[in-house]
Amino acid sequence: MHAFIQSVKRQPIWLFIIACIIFFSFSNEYFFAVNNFQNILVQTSTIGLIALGMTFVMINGNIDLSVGSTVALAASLAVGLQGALGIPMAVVIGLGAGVLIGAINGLIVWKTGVDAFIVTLGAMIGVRGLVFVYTEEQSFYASNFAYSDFGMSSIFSLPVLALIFIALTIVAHILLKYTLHGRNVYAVGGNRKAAIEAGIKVGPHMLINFMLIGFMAALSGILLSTQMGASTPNLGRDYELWTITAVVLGGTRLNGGAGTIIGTLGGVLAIGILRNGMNLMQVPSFYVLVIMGSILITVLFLDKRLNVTASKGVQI
Amino acid sequence: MKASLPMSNSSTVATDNRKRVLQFLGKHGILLAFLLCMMIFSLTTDRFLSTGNLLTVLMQVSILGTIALGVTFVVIGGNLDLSVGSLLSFATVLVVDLHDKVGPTQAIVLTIVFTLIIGAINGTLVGYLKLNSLIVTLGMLSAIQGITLIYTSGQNVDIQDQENTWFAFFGREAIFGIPVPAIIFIGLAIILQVVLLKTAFGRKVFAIGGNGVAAAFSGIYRNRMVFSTYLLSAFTTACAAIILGSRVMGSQNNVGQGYELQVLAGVILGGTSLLGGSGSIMRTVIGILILGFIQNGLLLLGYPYYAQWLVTWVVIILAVWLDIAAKRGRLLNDF
Amino acid sequence: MSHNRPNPSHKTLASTALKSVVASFTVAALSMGVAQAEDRLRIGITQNNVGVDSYQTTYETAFKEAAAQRDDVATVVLDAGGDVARQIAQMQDLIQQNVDAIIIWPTNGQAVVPVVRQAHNAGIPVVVTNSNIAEAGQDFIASFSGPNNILQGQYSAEMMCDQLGGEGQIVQITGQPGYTTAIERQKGFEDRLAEICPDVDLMESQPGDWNREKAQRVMEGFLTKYDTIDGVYSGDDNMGVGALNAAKAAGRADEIKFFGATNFAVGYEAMERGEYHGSVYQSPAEDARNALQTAIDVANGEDVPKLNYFDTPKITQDNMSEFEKPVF
Amino acid sequence: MTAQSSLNTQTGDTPLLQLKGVSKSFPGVKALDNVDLDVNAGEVHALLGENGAGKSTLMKVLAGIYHPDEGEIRIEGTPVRMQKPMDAKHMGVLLIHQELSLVPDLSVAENVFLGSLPKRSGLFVNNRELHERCGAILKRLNCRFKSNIPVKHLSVANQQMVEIARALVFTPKVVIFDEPTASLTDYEKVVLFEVIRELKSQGTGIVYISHRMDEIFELSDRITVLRDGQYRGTFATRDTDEEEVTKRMIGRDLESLAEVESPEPGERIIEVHQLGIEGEFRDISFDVHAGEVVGMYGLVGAGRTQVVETLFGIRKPERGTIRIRDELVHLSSPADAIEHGLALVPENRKEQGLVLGMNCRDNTSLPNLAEYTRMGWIDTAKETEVFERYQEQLQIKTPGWYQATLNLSGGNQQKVVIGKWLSTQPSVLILDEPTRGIDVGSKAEIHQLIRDLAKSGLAVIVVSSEMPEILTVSDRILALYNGTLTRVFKRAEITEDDLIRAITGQSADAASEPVASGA
Repeated sequence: MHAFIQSVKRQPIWLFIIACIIFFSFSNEYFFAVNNFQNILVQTSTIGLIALGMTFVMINGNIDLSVGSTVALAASLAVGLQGALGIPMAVVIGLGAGVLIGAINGLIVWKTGVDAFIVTLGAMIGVRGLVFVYTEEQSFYASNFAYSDFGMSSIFSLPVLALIFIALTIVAHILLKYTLHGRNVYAVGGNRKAAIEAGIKVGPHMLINFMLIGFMAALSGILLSTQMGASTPNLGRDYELWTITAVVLGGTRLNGGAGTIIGTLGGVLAIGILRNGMNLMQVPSFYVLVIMGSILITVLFLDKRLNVTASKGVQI
Repeated sequence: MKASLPMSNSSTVATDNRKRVLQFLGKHGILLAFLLCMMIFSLTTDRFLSTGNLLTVLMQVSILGTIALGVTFVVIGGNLDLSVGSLLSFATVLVVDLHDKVGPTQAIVLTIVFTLIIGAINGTLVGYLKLNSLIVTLGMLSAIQGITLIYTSGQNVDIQDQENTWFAFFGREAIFGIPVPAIIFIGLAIILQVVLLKTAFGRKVFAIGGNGVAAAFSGIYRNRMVFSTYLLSAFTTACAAIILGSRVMGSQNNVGQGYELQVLAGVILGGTSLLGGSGSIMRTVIGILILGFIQNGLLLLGYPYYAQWLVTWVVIILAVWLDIAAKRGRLLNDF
Repeated sequence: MSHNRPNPSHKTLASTALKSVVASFTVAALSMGVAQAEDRLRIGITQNNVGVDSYQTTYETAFKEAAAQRDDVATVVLDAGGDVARQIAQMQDLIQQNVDAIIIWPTNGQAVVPVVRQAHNAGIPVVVTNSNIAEAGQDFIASFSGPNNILQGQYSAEMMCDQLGGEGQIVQITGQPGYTTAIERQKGFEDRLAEICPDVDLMESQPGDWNREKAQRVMEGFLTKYDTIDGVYSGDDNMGVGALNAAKAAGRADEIKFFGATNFAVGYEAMERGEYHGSVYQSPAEDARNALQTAIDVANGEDVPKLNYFDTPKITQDNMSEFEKPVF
Repeated sequence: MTAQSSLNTQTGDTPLLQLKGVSKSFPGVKALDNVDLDVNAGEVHALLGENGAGKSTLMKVLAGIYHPDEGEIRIEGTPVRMQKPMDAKHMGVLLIHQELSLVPDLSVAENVFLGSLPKRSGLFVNNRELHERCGAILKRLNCRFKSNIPVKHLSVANQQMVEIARALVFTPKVVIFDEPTASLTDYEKVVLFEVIRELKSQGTGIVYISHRMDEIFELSDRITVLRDGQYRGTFATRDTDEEEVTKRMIGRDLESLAEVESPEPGERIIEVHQLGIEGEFRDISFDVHAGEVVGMYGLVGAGRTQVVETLFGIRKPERGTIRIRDELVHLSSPADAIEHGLALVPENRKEQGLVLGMNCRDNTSLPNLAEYTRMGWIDTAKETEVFERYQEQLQIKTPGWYQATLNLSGGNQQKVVIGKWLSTQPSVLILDEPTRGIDVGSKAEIHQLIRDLAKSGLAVIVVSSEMPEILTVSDRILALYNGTLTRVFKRAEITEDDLIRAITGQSADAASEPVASGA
């Protein structure tokens, strides 16, 4: 129990979640219900899966803006090809496309030294073009209902998508905390010079991280398309902005070195709960935008006040 | 040429030449890319090089370009501004809505004032409170979009009798055949280039972007400077909104959607470094023109509008890679 | 030598600050008095993208007014903001609240079929409004209430055909790709045009995404590319006026005939000035009232026609005096 | 080259590590000139020399960071070629930097085994083995902190222990310590010496680099002295004393300094009274007259930089007052200080002194841009003329004003910074470590420049940790220890050991109260 208190103290976002749950439970009778929580888990799984990959990339000191387009590409491939190649094969190709986009981003960042923000900004624009080229601006639609049934199905009364999200969160946590690659992600992000001097190969680790987030974005896109039983060319717009928001809310620093999967999960759930709660309370969508923006800035301000101890008396 | 370093062991002539070629490309690469792109399109489509088409493209990019001028100052100062997208929607909606309520002159003045107030909020959060500019302006992007929707409660706004209002001047008229939006864009670019290179303000923006600590140690008020770059970015967005409002004589709430990343693409393409401290207004103008001409050229060639996105992807990465390779003297990293 | 160890008091500062934020929330919510009496019919609606244009906003206000007048109906009004995933989440929330009927203005005709099916399986009748969903979803919905978009496309084709005298070169600016209304109007227009006016040549079509400024840019591209353009068909008047602006700036407006659909106020005025030549009159208020009425009937178990179109007549410069100016 | 071979191989067996005739030069300076050095097993070999004598260059050659231009490195007799630092580590030569290179958010154990974490089934880190092995090393260094806490929560001293632990992972033959005691308290110094003696007893060769005489005599078996990059002899610690070694190190006897007469001090420009910031420094009082150079001397962490930053408006003083020409001033910002005629050549020229991307002229005119601007418009001609005047006066070697300061040598960069601050016509010029990391040639020029500036009527404050520099430039010296002013010396009454005692807190005369060693 003590460990739980300890981790919550270190990540105020979980405090915020508990406060939100209490608040929404009182103000709306439908909020505090098992299947509403299931709904929240399913709804947040889309951004959540990408956020797991984004945590690795950001701790490593990089960023990835192309996830939104990768979501659309993977979804379009998975739905578009399943008629001809069958669902399993189409899904594999969709995931492969995501990993390939990640590999391209990773290689360019590694070998050319161009900043990840610029490389993935270019990829965001370019991959969206690929999606429109492949789909010729049309939405694709899964004729075989088994595909969309999967999205809506549940196993021992838990929605499949929620299960996948929880499972991958655990895997990501283990990958980051207990594997060699995970610890080196911190090393490269925390002190790149020390990492290089210690013989850690910075390039390959970056490449792995970008392929990982490419895979997660593709998986997120495909799972979203199973919910919809279709894919649209404009799928995933602004997902990169919401993913970065969730990871930053979870305590990951932008210039790398710090952050945890638990924190990111907190950030993702915080956004999910806020949206769901405000939906149930019928807060008009205009105000939701303002509330989300100001909460992000408030958390940023609180985080700076608590963690950064400026050296004494400096006033410049 | 910098003081010649005694090259270590392999000082073959080849590495020197390669370094010099890279340096040349780094400096003038962007101009070459622009000319190359113009040449390709003018050869492949006969309509491309007509003055009519060139002026149309210049007019079409003038809105994106005007915003990019202010954002260039923010980036040279070492920060980012993602809020310009919804700020454009806000300002356009405001100027159009107020036009019929209080008349064009007051509408323009009030719009500039309110846009500057939002720019001041950005400037305070990033400049004085020293919060991370990417996340702050990301939050403001969402908040401003919300404010715009609340202001219009979701409605479109239109100017009733569009014919006899001098407000049409900004977006629709032309002087000596050159569309007014293009004149505003290029005029503002020239003024801001001079401000950047020739005035104390510009020199200080380079200083806080290049090395904020050294600038502060040299007596520059760093917070105030960062604050003013966000005011400038808000001002140029307001100007762009006036052009857009006048051109369309109406506005939807999400008219500025997606502009923020396109503006950044133009600034980066021009060679302004995201780390701050280097860049110029003219290079941004060229970056924006390249984006505009790629779009126009491909459309004239009959390619669908999304084909330009693929070309933009390749062009952005090539341009920045070239710039970094020139500085590093080597094409690829070795770690 | 001072060592600055992490100061324990900081952490308590965090929790107090966050608690105050939450406290202010609670006060705001209670004042809005959300809980409602239970005997009334509860109808949920998830709209497409209220902010994007006036038609949808006017629809929402009309819907709320219509519901307010009836004391036997309570509504849950949601807006998907154009995001398919959010609309699915909203549908799931409405199912979770077990409302008596759901009205959906689909953000995408195909993508909402599975979640509509989910509502159907949960025993909640679903009424589609304004823009129908794909074929496969038809047997999961109680009814579609809204304009007949294919018919609208045909009307525009007929108007274009006779005002051009049966021949000429035209261009088309379509709505948002993948959006049913855009697809149906384009299909209705192109099929009917080929049928009644084979000599009219549709040179090129590009999307305007229901956005006037984008439509203006697309039209400028057409004007540069084609020396003679006799007619322009736009998915709605908002984009139609954008195309008109571009033509006027290029000084070629008078040689081109402009047609659209969903007559907006700006379209109506342009017609008064003689610059705009035809559109289709469609009232968002009527659209909203129809949808609400259909949902109430369905919730009470009455059977309603599967396709419940309301009339959307042609409007041209000659007969425009019979219609009052649209309010959006 | 004195006959140094006889002293080296007194133990007969081949040395663990040997450098023969090593030279290394950088643009404009020959950092190492034909240096020999050898380290035997189970020996602490001290490497002594002033700042800039080539100690750090030699250390980096040993650790495989730099490649020698000439000469050869032998390990246990066989010549070796080190491509990169990892090669040196695998050959058993471990370097412990002065600035620690740790990953703050990783645990102690993960930092100790950085890059070579023990594996389990290929993919996973074997945490059990990791913490076991790390625990053993920590016990050996008798550190009391646990191996799973993140490194950022440790004190500087403990972080240094982690660096040492990291070296021991490679079972080193030779360990090089670079100024390890810079920021340690006396108690922590004792623990460190224990560890070094323990390594020595296990047969490891230790190279101990420092310019602190007392530590060297307490710890080392042999001492090698370097000056201006040249080998100046090796002594067995037993049969030499501080006097002989210092003379060999400084190369000019102290007395010659005394008769440089101090000029008659002019008007009092700046007076500081009981200045203090909690936790940094307290009740600092002194004054500086026109035409006078006041030296501030003390070890790292004595608070000197914090004091001058307060004088320049970078920090807000909590207590005490600053008077300029007897008029009370409150400096709210560097700009405010500049207006009051103050100027600060900062300690770190790359991070605080210059905007490296900008050219020389633009850097020079930055502090008082208003001087060159009318109605916001910069008069570049006047700017260029001012820069070229200082380029001439300070002998700045650069192709022209357009040259980016990035491409200049350390000495020329520092001259640009000095020129920059002279261009503001200050009445008080503060220089913080003016010649750190600068070639010996430019160092002498800068010292001469400081003397001339004082003569021309400027009040000058020089902060330095190099005793020879302080002694050559200062008319009066303020000795600082642990944030307090322990003694003020006039030029005539300066003796070296009083100075050293004053900056190490054991002041001899009763006047200054015993200072409790800071926690």
